[in-house]
This record gives sequence, C-alpha cells and structure tokens, in this order.
Amino acid sequence: MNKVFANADEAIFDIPDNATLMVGGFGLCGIPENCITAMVKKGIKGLTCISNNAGVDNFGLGLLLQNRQIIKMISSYVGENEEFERQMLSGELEVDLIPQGSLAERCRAGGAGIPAFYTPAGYGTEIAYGKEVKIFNGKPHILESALQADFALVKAWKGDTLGNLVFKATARNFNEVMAMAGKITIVEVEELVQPGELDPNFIHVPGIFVQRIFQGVNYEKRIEQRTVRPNPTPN
Amino acid sequence: MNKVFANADEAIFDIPDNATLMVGGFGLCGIPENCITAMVKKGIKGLTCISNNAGVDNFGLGLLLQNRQIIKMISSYVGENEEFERQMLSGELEVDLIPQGSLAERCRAGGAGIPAFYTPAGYGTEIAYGKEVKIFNGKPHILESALQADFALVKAWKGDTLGNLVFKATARNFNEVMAMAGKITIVEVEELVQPGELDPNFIHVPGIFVQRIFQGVNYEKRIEQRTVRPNPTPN
Amino acid sequence: MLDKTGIAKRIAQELRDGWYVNLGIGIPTLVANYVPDGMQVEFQSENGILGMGPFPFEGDEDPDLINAGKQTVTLKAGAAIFDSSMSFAMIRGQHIQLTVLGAMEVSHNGDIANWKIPGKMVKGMGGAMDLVASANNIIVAMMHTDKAGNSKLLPHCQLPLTGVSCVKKVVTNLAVLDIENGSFILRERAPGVSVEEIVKATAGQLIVPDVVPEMKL
Amino acid sequence: MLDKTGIAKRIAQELRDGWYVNLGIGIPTLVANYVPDGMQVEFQSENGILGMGPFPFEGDEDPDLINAGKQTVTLKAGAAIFDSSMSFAMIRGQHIQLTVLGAMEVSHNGDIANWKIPGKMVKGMGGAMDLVASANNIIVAMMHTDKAGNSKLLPHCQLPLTGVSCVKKVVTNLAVLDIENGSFILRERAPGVSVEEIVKATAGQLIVPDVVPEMKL
Repeated sequence: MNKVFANADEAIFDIPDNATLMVGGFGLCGIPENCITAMVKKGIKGLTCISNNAGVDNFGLGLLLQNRQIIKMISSYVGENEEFERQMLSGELEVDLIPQGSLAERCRAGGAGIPAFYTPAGYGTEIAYGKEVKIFNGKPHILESALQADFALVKAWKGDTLGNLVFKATARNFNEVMAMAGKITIVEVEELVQPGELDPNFIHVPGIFVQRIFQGVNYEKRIEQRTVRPNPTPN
Repeated sequence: MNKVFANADEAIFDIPDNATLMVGGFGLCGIPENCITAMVKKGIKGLTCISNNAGVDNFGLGLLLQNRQIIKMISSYVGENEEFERQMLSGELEVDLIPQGSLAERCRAGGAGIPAFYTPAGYGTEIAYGKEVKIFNGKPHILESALQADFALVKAWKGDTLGNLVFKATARNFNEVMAMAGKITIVEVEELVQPGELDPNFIHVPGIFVQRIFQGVNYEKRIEQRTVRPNPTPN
Repeated sequence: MLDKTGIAKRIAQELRDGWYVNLGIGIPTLVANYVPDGMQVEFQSENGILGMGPFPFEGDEDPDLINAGKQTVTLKAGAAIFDSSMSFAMIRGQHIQLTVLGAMEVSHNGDIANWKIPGKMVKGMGGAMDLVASANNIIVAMMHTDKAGNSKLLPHCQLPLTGVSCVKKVVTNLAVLDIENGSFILRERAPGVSVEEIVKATAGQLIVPDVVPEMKL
Repeated sequence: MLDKTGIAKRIAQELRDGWYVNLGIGIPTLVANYVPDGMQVEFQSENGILGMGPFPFEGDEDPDLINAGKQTVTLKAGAAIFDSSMSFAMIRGQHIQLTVLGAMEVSHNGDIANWKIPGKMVKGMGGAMDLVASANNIIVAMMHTDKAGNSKLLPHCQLPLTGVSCVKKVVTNLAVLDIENGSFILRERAPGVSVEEIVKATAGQLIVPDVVPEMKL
C-alpha cells in the first residue's frame, strides 16, 4: 500500500465541505503550511477546525478564516487575529474554547480508544457546565470526552514512506496527538525518507497512525514573537 | 539538587517494608536488575508490586518471591514461575490480574493526573465486577482508576544526571509509564551521561519524573525464549 | 483436516495489503510465515513493536528486543518501537486491521474464553482482553474440538470470558466459520472434511448454506 | 511600592533548588531573570519544553523553538522536548513544584479569574485552567488594584472563574499575602508601603498579624 502523495493538492483531494479537521501547531510553530494553502486554493467550505490556535490574520488558519471557509473553531487560545475577532463577535464564527491540557488529552484519548476521562481542569468554571463531576482523593474532577476528526493535518520534520514521523523542537506540540486522532491523517514533512533511515527507537509517531504523507515545499515558518538578546560578539 | 546515587543499595535506602512498588520490564526484558538485587539483599518485606510480569523462578521478581518479600502482585501475566504458582495457590500471595493495556494506561493516568478513564477492555468479564459501566458510541466501557506507587523502579538504557531517559528497543515497555507514576522514581541506567549529551528531541522520559538515578552494573539480561534461525553462511 | 500450519495458511488468505496485524501466541504466530508475495503487512507486538521481523540469525539475539511471547526477534526496515501505553493506544484506538488469537471456547454470539480455567493455575489475560474488546476484525485460530472430542464452538462459553460479542470469524482444523446474528455460519470445509463431520463437532447454533466449498490452500 | 521587576524579584525568593517551575506570560516570565546564584531551577513551557533557556542571540532564532508565549527561546543543556499531552501530564500530574501566573482577580478563598471579561473579545484560557486546577503551589503575580484603583483582592471574584480554591500566595506591588482558611493573610509589606495602605487596597477578608515585616529584596 502506498501512502506517499506528490503534494498537498493531491493529499487533500477528498476533504469535503463541512469536514471536521484537526490542524497541528502551536501559534504558527509546526503548522501544516502546505495543506492550509491547498485548502485555501480548493475553497473547501463549512470547516470545523480543532486547533490549539487560529493563526494570525494573514497566515496559518487565518488564511482560511479570511476566506470564510471555517464555521467553527475548537481551540484553547485564539488571540492575535483581528479577522477572527470580527467573525466571532458578529456571530459568523462559532468558537468552542477548551483548556489546553484538556484539548491535548482529548485528542490523545480520541486516538487511543479512551472515550472519556476525568480531569480537574475547569472544575468550578463555565467549562464544567453540563459535565459529570466526580470526586477523587477529595478533589472534584469533570468528565471530558475524546475528540476525533475526519482528517488530521499534521506537520512533521522527517517522515518515512511508511508514515513514521519525527518532529523538531517545539514544532512537535499538538501534531503528535492529532496524528493519532485523525480518521485520515495527512502529514507533510520537510524531508521524506526511505524505511530504515529513521532510528526505530526514536520515532515520535509510528506509521500506523498515518494514512498519507508528502514532502512539503517552500516553508515560510513565520515567527510570531521574535525575541532575541544582543549578540555578545559584535560584528 | 543532586539526583545521582552511587549504586542501587544507596538509591533504595528508604524503601520501607509494606511499600507499593512499580517495577518496569516485560518478561525479563528491561527489568531493574540492580534494584531487585539490592532489595533482596536488604530484605524489605510485605511488598506490593505492580509489574506486568513476575519474573521467573530464579531471576527478576522471582528472586523477591523466593525470599517471600512480596505479599501482593498486580500484573497482567504471571506464567513461567513455579514458586509464584505455589504461593498463589496456597494463598500466601495475593494476585490482582489486570488487562495489559489497562495496566499500562492506569500507570500513565497515575502519572498524568487523570484519576480515572473509560476503556472497553474487560467489559462483560469478571474484570468488570463492581466497576461503573457507561456506553459510548453504542459500546459499553468500564471505568478504570489510576495507579500510583510509593516508588517506581525503572531500567533505562541511557540517562543524564538530570534524569532524562532513553530506552533501547523493547526494553522500553512499561518503564516509561511507571517512571511517570512513581512518587519517588528510581532509575538504573547502563550509561549515565552529562546534561547535553542526549538529544533533547529524543528523550523518552523527561527528567521531571525522575527523583534518583544511578549507573547499574553487571547486567545479565537473561533471555526467556531464545528463538533463532540458522545462520545463512555456515562457519 | 488441517494441521496447525494449515490453519495459519488459511488465515493468511485473509490478509490485505497495507494492513497492521496483531498475532497472538501459538497458531496465530505461524500466520506471519504465509504472507502472500508482494503484499505489505506490518506485524504489531503489544510489548512495543510495529514492523516485527523474523527470528534473528544465531548469535544475533538481542535480549533487549523480544516480542510479546518473550521470543527474540528482529526489526524490519521502517519498524518503530514504543512504550506499552502507546502500544495499547494503537490497539484500543482500532488502528489495527486484524487480530488473530487462539481460544479455548467461542460461542455462537462471538463471546470468547481463552484466559482462565477455574481450579487451575491462572496465568493472566496479558493483552487479550484489550485486544478482543477493541478490535473490529478478530479471527480465532483453534482446534474445532478439545482433546476429549468436545466442541469448542458452543451456544455459551462455559469458561470465564475474555470478551463478549467480538469474534467475527473462526478458522479451525475442520472449517472456516463466520459469526453473524448469533449463529456460526459454515463458509468452508477443510480438505477432506464433510459437512456432517463439522455439524457433529459444532455444539453452537450452526447455519449451513446450500453450498459449502472446500477451502483452497 | 514595587514595580513589575520588584514583584518578580520577590517571587524569585520563593524558588528552591531542584524545582520545576511554570511561569505564565507577563510579570511571571520575569522571575526567570532572578534565580538565586547556585540554585538549579528548570523552567517548563507548556508547549513542550523542560529546561528552557534565555532568548537566542540575534540571528540564532529558530522558528521551530518557541515558548508558550510564542517567543523564540533557547534550550539549556539537559533540556527535553515533548508533545502537548506529555506537557500537561506533567502539569496535571503535579510534577511541577511551582506555578506563577497573573490574574485579574483573586478571592480570599483562593479563586482566580484571569481569562475572560464579559462583553470583551475572549481570547481563551490557554493552559491556565489546567495549571490552576492541578498545581499544589500557585503564586499569583499582579498589581494590587486595577487602573481605576479598585482592589483585585476580593471577597468573591466578579469575573468568570479560571479555577476555584487554588491560589496559595499573592505577590503584588504592595504586599505578599498568603491565602488560608478563606482569608488573605498579610505576610510582608512592599518597601515604603504601610499596613493601612494595604488594608485600604484589599476588598477581601484580610488578617493582619501583629508584626508585618517589610520585604527584603
């Protein structure tokens, strides 16, 4: 079975309108740039996106928002995006905010066949409305359910043709659990290698979770907050 | 803060009688040989051991069983051990058998602050007696609780002085989740290195989960089932 | 009638290209020897391997590399190693397309018993309960009857259960049977075995279609 | 009275050797600059870093290496990278010894509100709800009053809550206060600040011990 696709356009060929997508990344770090561009180009509409953030106005998921392709965001933090704010306040965009740790664990649970779990996060807040509460070790916890998606769009550093993935630094973030939770997981990598080139001891996502993989191109990797210290040895 | 100990005797210095221990390994693969030897020597009694298996008669946890130091085993599979069988059938040893996946997930949950989760494993069997049942997607699941231990005894391949760990091949098994779930996690490594020598992208267990670490000695690494094919180039 | 090898060969015909497969101890392990040529199938071992290869050459055994049966094994190119929680995340999360395991008893509604005999030493269920509760596609590989000649295909399991309503197909030394709507359905006869012999050896509800072909190996 | 730097310096005195610490955005981030000499403290960033180092030198920025505030950072020797579920396993599992974060309001029973103002754009709670629900040791760093002079230390939070009964200590521009048994307890005064000023600026229940030392920085 061949999992390798030529590019993003081919890999996302069957994502339909109104699909639920997981999109990896934290801020603009580790986002599937090629897949997002291909979705903008294809004009798929009515998307529900599960993603920790929503990009910025003109990059990341912000591109899909500008194009009115997203109708619902499930995220933990959606600042830094004026178009998002406008659509949210006008009611065009539905937004479901979830504590970041619960979002990560709900994705992992979706991939791991755990339909629900208890967490203390959000107890006593509006996040707990309508959720079952149970006390463990004297501390109240709420029941959170697993998240899955029709498609997961994931960005990895390297991957082999069997779908084994490794990530670089904090570009790992949500990509790992979302790769597990997608019914069809589409991965773009900076470098596509042959089986055997990755060390089996150090695979972040085993290929069993990956249905499609392609080598991405032209990564911009925009930095949201460039913070530096002065170089100790001036030129 | 110094996490480094000279050897197993020093690292286990305060494990008391009647402690609950997690012990890494699958069969005899990846077991903390040095810690087990030190516990035999010290003669700590009344132990409850959470470990996927119980060793063989004269190796692994079998050594502690021979010495009557264990009063309860929490495991998924305990074959290959006659002394175990004798103690279990005579009632000297209490045994709690748990599906292997639930055992692994319960340890992870213990380390991850998830007090309970739903799994389909064991529904409709004696494992489900007295457990809450809930239906998700038309399928019944049972509620399983987290496991923690006073001490976790873990064997890694390499570790640095901050407690960051990497494992080799299938010696990884339960060591990773047990390292997370121990209140005091004691790790023996084949090679103890300085911070910076391990690639930060490929750490299996971050040092935050590890309280004590030492370089082990004289690893026997006994093989339970030596299976080979004939060498294609005869000597 | 099939021997253990024959059962494994017949089950190997159920493999499909690109599948991830978990094989239990015993007859199921033999299935790995009969993957059809040109088909890519990856074997998962629940102690933490995807892409398990054959046994090592003599002298190449690595005590740190074993399968769930504690046997020394090798890795294929493109294999991945992972911890036990990730392994059962794959299993529980239904990412494995086929699970093959042995059984002591199977009932006509798909219940399976394979871990415990009251009064005898109980070794434990290992990963079997997770596997049968999670898998969508479970094939049981076993002898049709026990050593005393009693059927292992029953109306109800007599032994403590490993899982309920989960087995979809049984391949025995006598036959291939599907389980649908509370009945065994006889799909194929083993070479030289008659429908009558199979009916006689099956205690559970058995539906016999008009035509029951002999299996091709 | 303390400025933001002063608040960070005072909080840094709470650090202990060997601790793992999570610092929120804003004043808490500054705490990393004042770790006492010779003390080893590791900073966790919830997007997946343990052992976060300072900002990179100009030209060394790596877009793949950021902190939870989306700032480019570096790694110390011995750092570890992990995914988001592992990161919150550390947080939820109480493996972090100290969490420092900002707040809009804190109540005298330890409730905290820091994520949402009704009628204004809601950006989301990020990791704050997980952090406050899980941590055993939470210090809030904030101004004692808002820009209009209203106390942010209240009998009850007016804004939507982030967590309940979780804050143990508050360090403001005016004071250090513990929260115990439903009261703020005044532990230290900022340099040049009188007990009366603190009493006036605190709307929640406040216990003033006989002696309230001025803090040492």
